[in-house]
Amino acid sequence: MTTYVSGIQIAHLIDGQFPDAVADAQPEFAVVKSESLVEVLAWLRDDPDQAYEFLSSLTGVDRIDWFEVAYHIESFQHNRASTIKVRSSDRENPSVPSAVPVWPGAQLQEREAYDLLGINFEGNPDLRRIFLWDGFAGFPLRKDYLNLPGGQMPGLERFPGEPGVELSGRGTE
Amino acid sequence: MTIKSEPFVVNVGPQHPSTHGVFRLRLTLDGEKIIDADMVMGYLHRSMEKLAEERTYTQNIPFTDRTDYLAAMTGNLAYVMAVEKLMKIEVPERAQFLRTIMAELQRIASHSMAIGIFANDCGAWQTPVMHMFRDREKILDLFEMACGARLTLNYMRIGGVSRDIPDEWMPQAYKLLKELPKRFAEYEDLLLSNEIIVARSRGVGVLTPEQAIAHSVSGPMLRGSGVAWDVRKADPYAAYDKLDFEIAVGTNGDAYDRFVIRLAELRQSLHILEQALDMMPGGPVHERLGTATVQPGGQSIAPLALRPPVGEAYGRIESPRGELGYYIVSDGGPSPFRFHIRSPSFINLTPIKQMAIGTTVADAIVILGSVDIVVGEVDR
Amino acid sequence: MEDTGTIVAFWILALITVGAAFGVAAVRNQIHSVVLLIVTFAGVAGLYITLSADFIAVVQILIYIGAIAILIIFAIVLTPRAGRLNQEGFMLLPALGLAALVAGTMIFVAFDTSWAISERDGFEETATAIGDLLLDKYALPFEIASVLLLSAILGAILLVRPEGAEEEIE
Amino acid sequence: MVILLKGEWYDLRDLANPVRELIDGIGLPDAVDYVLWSLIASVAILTWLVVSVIAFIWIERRVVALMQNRKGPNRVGPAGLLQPIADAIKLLLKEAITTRDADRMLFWLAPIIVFIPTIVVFAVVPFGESMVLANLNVGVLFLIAVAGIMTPAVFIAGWSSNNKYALLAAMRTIAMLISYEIVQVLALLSVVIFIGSMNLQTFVSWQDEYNTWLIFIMPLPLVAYLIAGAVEINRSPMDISEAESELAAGYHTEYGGIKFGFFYQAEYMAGFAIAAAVTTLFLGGWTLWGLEEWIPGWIIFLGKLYAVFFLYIWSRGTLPRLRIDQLMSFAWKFMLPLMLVNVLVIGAEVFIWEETGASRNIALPAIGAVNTTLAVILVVGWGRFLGHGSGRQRGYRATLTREIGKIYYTGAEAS
Repeated sequence: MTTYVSGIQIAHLIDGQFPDAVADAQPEFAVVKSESLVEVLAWLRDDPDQAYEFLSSLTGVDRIDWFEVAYHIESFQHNRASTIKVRSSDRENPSVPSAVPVWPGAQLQEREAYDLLGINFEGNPDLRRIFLWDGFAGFPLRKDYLNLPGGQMPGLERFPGEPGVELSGRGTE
Repeated sequence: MTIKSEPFVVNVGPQHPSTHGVFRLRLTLDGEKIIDADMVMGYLHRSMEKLAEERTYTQNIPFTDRTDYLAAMTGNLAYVMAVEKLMKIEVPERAQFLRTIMAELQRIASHSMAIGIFANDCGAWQTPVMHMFRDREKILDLFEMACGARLTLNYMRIGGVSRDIPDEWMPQAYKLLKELPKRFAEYEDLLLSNEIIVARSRGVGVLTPEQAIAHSVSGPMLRGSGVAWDVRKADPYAAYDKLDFEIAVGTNGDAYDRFVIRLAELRQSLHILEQALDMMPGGPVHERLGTATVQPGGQSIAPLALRPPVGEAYGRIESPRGELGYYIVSDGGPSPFRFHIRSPSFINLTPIKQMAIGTTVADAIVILGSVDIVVGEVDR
Repeated sequence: MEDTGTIVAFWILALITVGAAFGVAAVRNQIHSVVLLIVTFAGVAGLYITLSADFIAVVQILIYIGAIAILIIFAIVLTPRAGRLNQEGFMLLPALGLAALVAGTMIFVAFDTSWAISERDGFEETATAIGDLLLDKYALPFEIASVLLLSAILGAILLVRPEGAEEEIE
Repeated sequence: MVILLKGEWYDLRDLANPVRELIDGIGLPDAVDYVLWSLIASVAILTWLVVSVIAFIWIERRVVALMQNRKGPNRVGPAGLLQPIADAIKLLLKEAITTRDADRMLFWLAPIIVFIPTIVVFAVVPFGESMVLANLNVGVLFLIAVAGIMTPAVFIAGWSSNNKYALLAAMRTIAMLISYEIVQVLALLSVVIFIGSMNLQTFVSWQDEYNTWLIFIMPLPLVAYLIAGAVEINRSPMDISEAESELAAGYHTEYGGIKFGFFYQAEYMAGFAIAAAVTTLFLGGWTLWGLEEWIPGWIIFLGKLYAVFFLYIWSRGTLPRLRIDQLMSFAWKFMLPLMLVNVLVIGAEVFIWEETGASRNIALPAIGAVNTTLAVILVVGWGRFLGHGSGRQRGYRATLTREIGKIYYTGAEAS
């Protein structure tokens, strides 16, 4: 069974090695400051006690107030998995360091996050759009990509016809 | 004095018999030798991740069929597992076994295709593919009996599966299990030691384990490089912890290793299926969820609007192509706040450039065939 | 050459050959030139047939169309950045003058020479006769030609070998 | 009965006889007679070719379908028999598209040039005792020479399309055809040395007279010729010039409609030409150990021809494709030395036979045995010498394990 190392645990471990690097810790993930991200990831990969050598998934999330990039990392030796995050609060031009120097496997996934969310990965050698064409306007996975009439944000706030909640958003009568 | 020919750019795809869909490989050639390779994708991009943010958790299940359309069951499974992890739902045991059985049947179907198409990429004129289709058809028949669909199955539900299998299903499945070993022996005879396939794929597209891990590849590609890693074994989900099976690994990390691993996994899947069918418990196949309402006239008992608690979950399983992960962020609403698919086909393409440079066009096709991509899953 | 059929065939073939040969020089597109060259070779093969030299005719097709023309095609296609069209060169006028001179000389020689016509009939099996001559009377030139070709092959291999290949061999 | 039939107009054992009777009966001047005779023969050969191609398109599709567990064409006409005709009509009616950047003249010329050699070859093929259009003294050489015209034609097709796949395929084809042409020439050279003639009828009568087929005396040149033939007609495992999975449709990627039909037909006709050559040179042509007295020779000939052609269909349904460098090294490193040795051996055998003057009953079996043994020794030995049998050609199974996270990579056999 894979041991899922909680964010608080891993935050403590990182804190021991890099004081001042952890920004936040939740049960599900630990948030690392973007300036120390690369060295934290490299340490997590190289340290024999951690040995998170496999980057399972890299993806961005638009949290409206900030952008975050989640790194789901795994260790084959210890059969562990954990989640590291990094945040960027710049709404217009979010930017985080690239993980490609640590894991070349992040290359395509960072391109995807850049393409769909507009997160700029500093240090990525080949940051281009991947699914959409060059010159595509905007970044579609951002929550403000479609500004609907009446100031409504896209997305279901509620399911139409679900009892107990008043109709709002895009639900129809 | 040396004589060099002009660099020559060839687009393999997007309309090409060997890109398995609308995928484009831009090769820069010096004669027949590849000096640069670039991937162009997105021709099948259907913005599933965005669409899913506007649909309920249950409504998103059909999307998971349409990512990896050759292995819809595993797509379903990975997604419902991520949501169950988020909502902390316990799934009834019979449903767990049904999921395992369906996932393994799907693995056989998908690997059959992968092996056949790989032989096609090595230049066989459709014969292996057609033979493999025979088995796949029978598995699809089983799927049809279980859920009424053959390709986009939409069988799994959050909390279980959509419906129990009919009574005739088990005898039919046992019959298939009796047939398959003979077929697999036939394929091994035909393909395993086929000298041309060996000559074409051995030593082609070599990926050392260090490179493989660094490039985040997974599934048969990772195991082909000799890394014994299988999510079914490492992090058993569904009923895999009760079943006995082995992981197939390669020793050379080349295209041939990926191919023999798929062949070996056919037999392992069969072994799992035999045990799972024998051990299948009775009972319900679906957990009744809190807000569940029975749909008028519909068979499904899955609730239409689930509201998982605020949080996030990353569910991963071993799909036929590798580690298939669904990352779901919930804000407490009826639809996911963020819905991300960690698709193995997409990430397995990362080292293509590295593998292709220095080889020939024919090798590049073999390498691409050994990666076994499904463009629906690459572009999503 | 008394046979009307042979005479008609000769003139048709001669026209095709000379016309195509003129085309080779006149046409701008290099690949078109090669195609016309192939036509010339075929015409020459036809002329050999009118002389009942069937072996030579077939060999002409085999060697010239099947091999020489292909070599020229290879040379054109594999030349880096060579324009596919022939360029207008400053040598046009001198070349024309030289060509006219050569043609004039040849026409003069052709008309001036009193051609000896053999009374003997053609060989039934030319291949045997040629084989006997090549391996008997003309054995030395034949061997010298082989050595020349061998050295040409070796030279070609040496030319196209990439620079780093020397270490690999040693 | 044999005497009864001999040379009568209803003697179908040799279709040339009734035609000759007919023309002689009219009593025309020599020149007209000659032209008429050639015309009838050409039309007959063309008709046979077209009918055979149409039949074999159906047969190939059905047979390969059987090999592949499917039904094949079975809708148009009884058992799908009319499918090739329907296809032909479709190809004829399709718009003849010329791509914008194509070299228009050459683009149209290529399918025509490709068609010529495949038909002309049949001029020298003896279908029966006197059923040969042109009984050339240099028939064997003619077979090779005319097939050589295919090479520039294929190049013209690939180049004029202005398509990168087509150009790449054309270059591959040329390199391949030239390499295997040498093998082909050497294979036929050894046969010619042995028989002492290049006339195809002489081959048939020699094999008839000595009551043996050359396949039993020289198996190695036959195999070499078959392989080189597969290259010439783009059959797997040598179909790299079409290489469906790599280069779409190879040199005729841009061709559609009847122009594609020309290539398609030419491929079959070239296949028949190879099969006809094999039949005549190695399988006794229209003779069948005396049975040709009873069965028409042309039926025997066609039966053998179709059987040889079936080999190519079979290989297409069975074998994957080799890579171009593997095929080239196979030609230059494996086949060429073997063929050179073979020519030497055959020459020595002919010389010894002439010197000793041994009777044919001793000489032929002896030569056959020596050649067969030598063929086996050469193929196996030379293969070993080139590194075959080192185990790299053999497949292996995946390693099975239950341990997680261990690395089994050795990398020993990669590189």
